[in-house]
Amino acid sequence: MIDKIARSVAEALAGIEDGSTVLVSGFGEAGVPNVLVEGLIEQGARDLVLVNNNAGVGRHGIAALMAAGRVRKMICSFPRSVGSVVFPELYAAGKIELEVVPQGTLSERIRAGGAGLGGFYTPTGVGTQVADGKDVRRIDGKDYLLEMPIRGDVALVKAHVADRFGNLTYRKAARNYGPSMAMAGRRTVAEIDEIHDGGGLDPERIVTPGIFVDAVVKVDR
Amino acid sequence: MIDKIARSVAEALAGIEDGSTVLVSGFGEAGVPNVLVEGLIEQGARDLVLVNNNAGVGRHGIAALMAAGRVRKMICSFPRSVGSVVFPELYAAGKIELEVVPQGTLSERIRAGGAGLGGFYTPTGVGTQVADGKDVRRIDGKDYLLEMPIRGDVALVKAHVADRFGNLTYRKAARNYGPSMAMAGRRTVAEIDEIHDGGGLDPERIVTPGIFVDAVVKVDR
Amino acid sequence: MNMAQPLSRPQIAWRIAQDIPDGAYVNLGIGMPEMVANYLPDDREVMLHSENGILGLGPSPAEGEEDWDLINAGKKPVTLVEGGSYFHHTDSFAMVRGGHLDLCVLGAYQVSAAGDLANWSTGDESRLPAIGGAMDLAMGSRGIYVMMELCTRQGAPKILDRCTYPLTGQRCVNRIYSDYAVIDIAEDGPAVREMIEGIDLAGLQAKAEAPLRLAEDWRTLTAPDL
Amino acid sequence: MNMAQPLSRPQIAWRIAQDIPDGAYVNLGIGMPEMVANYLPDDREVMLHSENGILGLGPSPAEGEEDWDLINAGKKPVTLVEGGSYFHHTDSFAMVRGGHLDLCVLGAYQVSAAGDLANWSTGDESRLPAIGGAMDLAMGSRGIYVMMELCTRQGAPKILDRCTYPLTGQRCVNRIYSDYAVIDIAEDGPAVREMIEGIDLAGLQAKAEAPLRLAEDWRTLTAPDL
Repeated sequence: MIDKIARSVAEALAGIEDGSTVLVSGFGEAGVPNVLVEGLIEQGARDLVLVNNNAGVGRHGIAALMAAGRVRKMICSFPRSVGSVVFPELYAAGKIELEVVPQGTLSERIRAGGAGLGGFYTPTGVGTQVADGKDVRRIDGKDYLLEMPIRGDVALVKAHVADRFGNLTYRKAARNYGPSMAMAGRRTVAEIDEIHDGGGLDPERIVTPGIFVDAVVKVDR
Repeated sequence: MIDKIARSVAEALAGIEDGSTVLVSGFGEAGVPNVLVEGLIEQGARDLVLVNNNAGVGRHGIAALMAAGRVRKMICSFPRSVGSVVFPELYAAGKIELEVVPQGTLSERIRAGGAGLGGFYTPTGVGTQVADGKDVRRIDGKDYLLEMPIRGDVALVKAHVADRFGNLTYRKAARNYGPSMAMAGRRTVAEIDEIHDGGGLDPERIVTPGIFVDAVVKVDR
Repeated sequence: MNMAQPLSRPQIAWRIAQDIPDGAYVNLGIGMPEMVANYLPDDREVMLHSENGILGLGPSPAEGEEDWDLINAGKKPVTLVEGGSYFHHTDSFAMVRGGHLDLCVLGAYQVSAAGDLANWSTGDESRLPAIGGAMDLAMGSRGIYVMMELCTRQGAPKILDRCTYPLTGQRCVNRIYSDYAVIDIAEDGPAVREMIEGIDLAGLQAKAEAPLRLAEDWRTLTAPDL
Repeated sequence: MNMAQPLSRPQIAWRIAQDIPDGAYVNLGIGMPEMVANYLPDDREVMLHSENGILGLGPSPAEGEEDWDLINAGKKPVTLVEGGSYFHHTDSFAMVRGGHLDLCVLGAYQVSAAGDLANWSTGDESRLPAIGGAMDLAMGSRGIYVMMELCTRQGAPKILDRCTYPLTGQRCVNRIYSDYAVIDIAEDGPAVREMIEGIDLAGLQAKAEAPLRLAEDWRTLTAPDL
């Protein structure tokens, strides 16, 4: 029988290794798997490559993970958020690497990882610093950059409702990076608000099919 | 005010030009916009490049379009369906071109067209006839083929329910190529079973946002 | 001679809003461009896009009604209008890059005569590099309107022969709405479509490095008091 | 000497079904492999994938209950099990190509010693070329099981040193389930894991061009009468 509902955060996060690439969903405060990120601090894996839209705010969540010295490299789109304090300090001190990626390219690279593609050509960033060192190819009279896929050893996503099959729905704009990151994680763990009683979710409403999800953990909202 | 509900098939299909690339959704009998395809025969455009999973069955639908001599080239994945009669005749007589594409590559190429990408690297077809004449690139120790996007001048898709904003839901496996083709059509027309009364569809249930849709036509199911 | 009275930011926003057609799909960049939403004429239905997966942004919620799962790209709480939809980030940028947005209104540090845009970095190495969605929006939208003052606070022109800051996108800007003028980036360079009362081409040129010309059908730029 | 009694197709399907673990995500290719679904043990929950956008294929509907919006990749009406989902074609092949399926069972014209698969074309120029989803499945699934008879109806071997028909995929086959034997494609070539009573390695080798070897822990291949 398929039952992806984990009894604890620790169970869901067991086995994450040092050096892992960890995808963390969320944009602003929407769709951030805060409890899973706290669990990752507990879990203890270090030397991580973290992929997130931003680079943390305040001293909680991924900022706390960075403050704990667990993150070797940050791949993100916008590390300069209001209230971001930990990352700028570490970066200025040369204690963390940074790869800045245009937002659409970042999510497309994650999708490409999940979809088994080797890379893709995008017009975004042509003629800018983003193009430095990248293959440029003229296709149909227009220039494109070659961008490479991102796969996560682990994806931590925040969803709304899950069933025992790992099928997920999201809530409003908290969907953001969740569906693409869920596809791209070799192991995907979802933090959810609610477990759907009575079997499977409405198949027409499912946003992330359970095939992409390894474990779900219900948390108090 | 946004109102994409067309009063007739003819209105929805007005202006399709000779030489257009036309994407037509459907897999088997599921998700085929039969009424729109009949309308396209009426409309009269010729010298078309048609993109569909198959190459028609019987003498109706896209087979009728081909029988009427309107199709210059067929891009599809599986032209050898049971009951396919018109295409094989035309192809044997040298009256129609054929480009056969692996099914996943076909839908990914259509998505790439809709997503503004210049192409992508896929492992599908490496070391096969499909690779002939294509760029092969070794990425992370594995070979990939470069595949190019497909955009449609027109996309004809079959959906289930629409609202006046052009938002679409689909029914079961009739979804198939609809969402990707809707993205990839410069003009996208959807044939639907039902118009949603009272404003917008539930935003969490929408599969194709109205931005991808230019006109919807209700037909009798 | 009248001293020319430049438009305020709300007035620039109002002016842009008048040019957004009924039924358009539009992304309003974070910051100044967000003000455009306040001035969309009531008789037009415009669908506002947000990079984080929303079509159909509505006005800010009443205090106490905020839903932090419903925020815009600037991370401020918003609402959803009838006909709006949610989708994931990758689909959202497929909309952007695939040319599905009719218009995008962006702020700018600099715009070149050829329509190059610089709006993400001043090249200041002491600041963290942060791109966000700007490059995708610049390269993907069918039309790019820039909303800015003609000069920096220090009085330096922002319409240049060539951008000196790192680029966001090449040859992407279609039109600039500014405090003194509305300027098209035409094939042959910037062409003034509208300018406010009390200034002339020479006066405008003093505020731009790149050579400007007057469009044949240029008009006076006006906006209500706001 | 007993005359070896080869397995029937239902028996091969049964044998494969025993090797599909609880909770697996599996694609059963059109045709013969579809029979595997009939023999999945009742105590296992296996999610069957269909290329046209379904996870959780259930049994055929009762006559008169067919829903032609719910068909499988072979275009036959199916049902959906609890926990199943619908998604679009591109997402469906993202599952396939992205390595999300645990197993795919495919038919084959030929398999090479290195695990190359030929199952889409016999190279007959008079037939229309038709690929379908076979190449994506062959290259994308984590495990590829082939279901076939060891020889063609004309008695020609199908396990070859090199495929002579156009390839579907290179080095993709992990195991062959056949009427006489279960054969792994190991690093060093085909290794017999199981063979039916009444045949020996020499007897199997007579039905294959590529050299076979016996796995150390080989067993007798049995299946119930079906």
